[in-house]
Amino acid sequence: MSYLDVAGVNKRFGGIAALTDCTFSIEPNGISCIVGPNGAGKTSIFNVITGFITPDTGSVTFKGHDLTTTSRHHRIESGIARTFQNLRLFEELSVLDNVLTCLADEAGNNPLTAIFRPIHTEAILRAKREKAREFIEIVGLSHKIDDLAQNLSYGQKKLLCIARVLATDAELLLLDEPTSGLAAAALDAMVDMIHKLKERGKSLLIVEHNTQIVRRIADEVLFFHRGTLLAQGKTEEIVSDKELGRIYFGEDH
Amino acid sequence: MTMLFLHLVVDGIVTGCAIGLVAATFAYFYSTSGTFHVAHAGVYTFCGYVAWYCTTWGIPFVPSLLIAMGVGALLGVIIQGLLYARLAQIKASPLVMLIGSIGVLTVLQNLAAIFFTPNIIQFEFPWRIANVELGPIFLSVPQLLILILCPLLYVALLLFSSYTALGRQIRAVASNPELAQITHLRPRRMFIYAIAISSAMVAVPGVLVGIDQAMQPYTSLIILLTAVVAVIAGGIGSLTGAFFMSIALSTIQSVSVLLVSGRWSLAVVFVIFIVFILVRPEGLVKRKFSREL
Amino acid sequence: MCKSEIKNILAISLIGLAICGAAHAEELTIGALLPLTGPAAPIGIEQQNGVQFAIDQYNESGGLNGTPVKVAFDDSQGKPDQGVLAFNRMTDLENVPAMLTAFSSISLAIAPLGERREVLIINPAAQSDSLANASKYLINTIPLVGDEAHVLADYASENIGKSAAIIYENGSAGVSGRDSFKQFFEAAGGAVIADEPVEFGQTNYRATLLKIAAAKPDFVYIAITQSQVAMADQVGQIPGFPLGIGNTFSSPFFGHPSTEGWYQTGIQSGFPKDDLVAKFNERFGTEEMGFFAREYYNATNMIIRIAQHLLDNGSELTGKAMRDAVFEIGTFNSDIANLSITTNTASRPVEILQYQGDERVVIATGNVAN
Amino acid sequence: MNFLFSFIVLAEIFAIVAISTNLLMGVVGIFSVAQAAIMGCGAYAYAVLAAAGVPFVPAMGGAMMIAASVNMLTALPSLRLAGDYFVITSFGTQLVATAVFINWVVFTGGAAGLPGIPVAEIFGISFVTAGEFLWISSVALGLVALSFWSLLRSPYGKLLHAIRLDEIAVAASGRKVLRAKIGVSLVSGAYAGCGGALYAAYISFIDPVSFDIHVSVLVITMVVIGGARTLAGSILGPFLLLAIPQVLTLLELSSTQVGPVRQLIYGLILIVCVVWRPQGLAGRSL
Repeated sequence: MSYLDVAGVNKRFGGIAALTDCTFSIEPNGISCIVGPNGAGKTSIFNVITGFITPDTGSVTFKGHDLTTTSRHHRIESGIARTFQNLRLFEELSVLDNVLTCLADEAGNNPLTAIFRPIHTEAILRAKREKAREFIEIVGLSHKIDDLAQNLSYGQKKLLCIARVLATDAELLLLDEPTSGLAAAALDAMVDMIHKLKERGKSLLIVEHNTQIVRRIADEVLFFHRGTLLAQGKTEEIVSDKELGRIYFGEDH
Repeated sequence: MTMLFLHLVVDGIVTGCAIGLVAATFAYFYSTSGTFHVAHAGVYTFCGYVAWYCTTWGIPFVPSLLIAMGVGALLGVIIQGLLYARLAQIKASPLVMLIGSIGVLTVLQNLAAIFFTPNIIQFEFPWRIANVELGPIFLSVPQLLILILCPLLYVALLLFSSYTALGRQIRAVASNPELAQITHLRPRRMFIYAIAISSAMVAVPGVLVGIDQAMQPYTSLIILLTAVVAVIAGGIGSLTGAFFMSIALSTIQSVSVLLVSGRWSLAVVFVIFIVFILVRPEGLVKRKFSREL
Repeated sequence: MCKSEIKNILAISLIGLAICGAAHAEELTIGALLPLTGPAAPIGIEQQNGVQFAIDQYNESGGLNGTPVKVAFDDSQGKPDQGVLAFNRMTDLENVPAMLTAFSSISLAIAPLGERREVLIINPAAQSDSLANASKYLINTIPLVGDEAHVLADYASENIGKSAAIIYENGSAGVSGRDSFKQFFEAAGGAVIADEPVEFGQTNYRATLLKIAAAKPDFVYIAITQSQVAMADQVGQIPGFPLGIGNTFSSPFFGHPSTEGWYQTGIQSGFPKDDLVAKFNERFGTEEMGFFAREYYNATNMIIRIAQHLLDNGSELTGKAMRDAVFEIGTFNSDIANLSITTNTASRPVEILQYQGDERVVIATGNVAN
Repeated sequence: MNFLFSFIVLAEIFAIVAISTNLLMGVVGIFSVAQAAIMGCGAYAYAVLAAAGVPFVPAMGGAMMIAASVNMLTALPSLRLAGDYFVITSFGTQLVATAVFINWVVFTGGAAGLPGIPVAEIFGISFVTAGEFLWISSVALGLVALSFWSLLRSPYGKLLHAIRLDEIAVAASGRKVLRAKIGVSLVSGAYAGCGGALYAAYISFIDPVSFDIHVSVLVITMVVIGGARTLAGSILGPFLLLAIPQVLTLLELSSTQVGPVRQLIYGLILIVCVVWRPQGLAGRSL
């Protein structure tokens, strides 16, 4: 039994198969990158792991617990959290509030407490702000803490996504294309950040397009094609495999 | 008893044909532009009053109906051009669009009340209460007109949408606005065509129901509500679903007086709606897959 | 202890205020709280004309001991909360001791206020049965729905038939009518074999009419307040639809081929002298002095008469004194109606009319014993 | 003075209902055209309790609880449904509620309404006139406003904002969206119930027309013109819209037209607000 097990997952939308008998597992405290041509089912497998779609068959097991039919928030409590390709920030909220809303702590998230125990609520709010500040510091956005999310640069927004996913306290982080669309400087910052996350003891599963980046960050690579796992192995083996390269570039371009 | 049943079914089908055209035209514009056009009910009412006003000047029925349709199309174009297009430009949320539409509905209803009259009115056609006997069934002439014209217009809308160049262009915009933009189809112009067509068509049941029964400024919302329930239950984006579901709902509502007191007949419609939501929530909610004609 | 003392002081000072307010009480301002806007506005305006006409006539003839009587109109929009707002506006700003009202819901909403603020409220139009005991200060000069239904039920059970169906509007007046008619008709030995509601604003009655016709009653009691013409048209479509009977609201049923021979009750309401009617029509550009105009004209005269009575006896024109004077005087006779008031609702004759060709013929007159 | 007071009392009552709508529509983004129906539930519950001899404060509490539960129950399907569909459900809720007010005669008095609702009395002091009732309505509005403010300031309030902006992102962060929505529909229902109870106690007469769909649309107009998500907006809106009829009496209009003109102005205000001033007078855009 390993850390995260995905076994025999099938998912069809209408007539189209998004995932076909998808099986793999990953180990803790590593950086695993999912690569593959468009439509290979990369984001679908994220959705299955985090409960955004329910597979037709198959199971998802995390640290020995079967999560296949559990709710989304239960999966996060168990320790799996994700980011989105299209970020999904709360654009009209400040950086601080973006992180604060995602804190794992449910305290204060109760209307009756908020109304009838204002002093207590104020104390919770202060404590939560403190905690959120720490996460914002980790991603290096302390100087932007009171800015609205919509006023950040794209790179900063992506870092804010990392702060949010950290705030959930999960140990396995699923990052959906964290480096796409970034300019060189921001890209380096993101790569550093990913290494930093690993140092903090997180395990990472990352969808990544750019093979250069994959080389820089990945401990292992999972190659997806047509909704199923084609190959899994050490970064160099997979990236330099000519057959896989042909599939990847042949169908991607 | 069977006679009563038959009469109730016929009454339901006639009402359903009128509501069906409201539903089909609502669905047509909704699936084209994605706007929840509540003000459609306002156009329905206003056109009825326009036709009535024409007849008070001695204009005969057919030209009055055509004038009402023209005014309907014009109203639609104004609403799309001055409000919806502007709101789309400032990227207003669907909620804001809806509030704007409610505003237009309120304005149209009350303009009808101010320009014409807030009272219940009746057309002065002598043939209005003439009866036609079809075997055991009695229909008034306006009812017969509803029974013929509304399904005809519905079929015309279907044919237009599938077999004419303009109809196909509108459908292309509906299924993928971004792509259509790239291919120079100009979605905003297509939206204007779509709203003009549906507004002109909705004038027909507006006028005919007004002739058959009576008109007042504030009751069209109930008709739209039944129509929208039919649109949702019939499957968003399907004109056929909207039209026939309207007939089914009206017939059920009409026949329901045999079993329950008439005061719950509106509730019957909503129970059906809730059942549909519970039984087929995915099919109803995931608009992305069904927002096409 | 302390609290009750404060209350007493407050009460005394309030009475003081009231006396101050009534100090130059020979001047009379009558309030009229009418639905001047909204769906009921056409009726409200007819009522307004009646009130205005009565005031003008009276002031032309010299006014109240030489002082012209004034009137304050206010708009209830046909809504209870706006009615309360308007009530306060009138009692505060105009200090009216007596007020005319219209519409059941508004009259019911202001009835308790009349008692609290000691303002006499005269209702010449609203007919909901709950108005009978709504307030000590509310006097109805028109028979209530139940009173009319009583006369009609007695007549119908003797002369038309023993089995009835009811079509009623699912609103205040319709439901009151259904309940009262059923009660009195069954008491008179008849049976109600079906009843069906229609909604306010509905215009397609076919399903309801078909269902009622299929029940084959001797006649149908219809209590709707609008869209009667649409119903009459649709009745014409159903062969063998039973005879219809109705109350005051049924007047628009008259004059259609499908309603020949139908009955309705009418409240006996006469006309003022011909020259006055002509003057009224000239003043307001109307063709006829309508029912509501006559009733409000009459009710306004009634208030003036009460005021005259009080001044003759050297009393102040307070709401309380006026209310007591209503029962002291007891009978108010005029060309329009002979009212005798022993309870909060005046007792007056109700006519039964039948539609015969282009005429409505009075075929019986009943009286409501309160 | 009584007139001015009675105007303020009514405006304050509607401000409470507007805050309730603002919480649902402005903050969480749940659009409902059934707030008048919920207010009606509170009003009828208060009337029935008060007529049974329950004192003012407990009757008010009961009304708030009943309105809160009804709001929660009718909102439940919406918690699964996306925007437009919920609007239709809430239209349905409003119509069904009106049908129940009319047809459940034992409790509601039917279409004829419930007259003679007892006068509000706290610790032996009766609040009869508008001037006296102003105390109650002001205190109630103050409490509702204070709780609304502290709610929005709390972590829970931030969560509600986040749900409006992106429900899926909130769910992906492990927050319980459904629970938050149920919580907020309870609070919003309680506010509306409070407004309804005050209305019943003050007017002393209620009928189904007092809580029909036009009232719901009026309340939405109040929130839109005042502006979403701020207290000032929800209080300004009702005062302004209730003042419009008073201003219209100054215009030279024939009496049959004043009603439609007033409605027309409401409609135009809605359109003008969404196009040129989506943030209303003192709020933020929806």
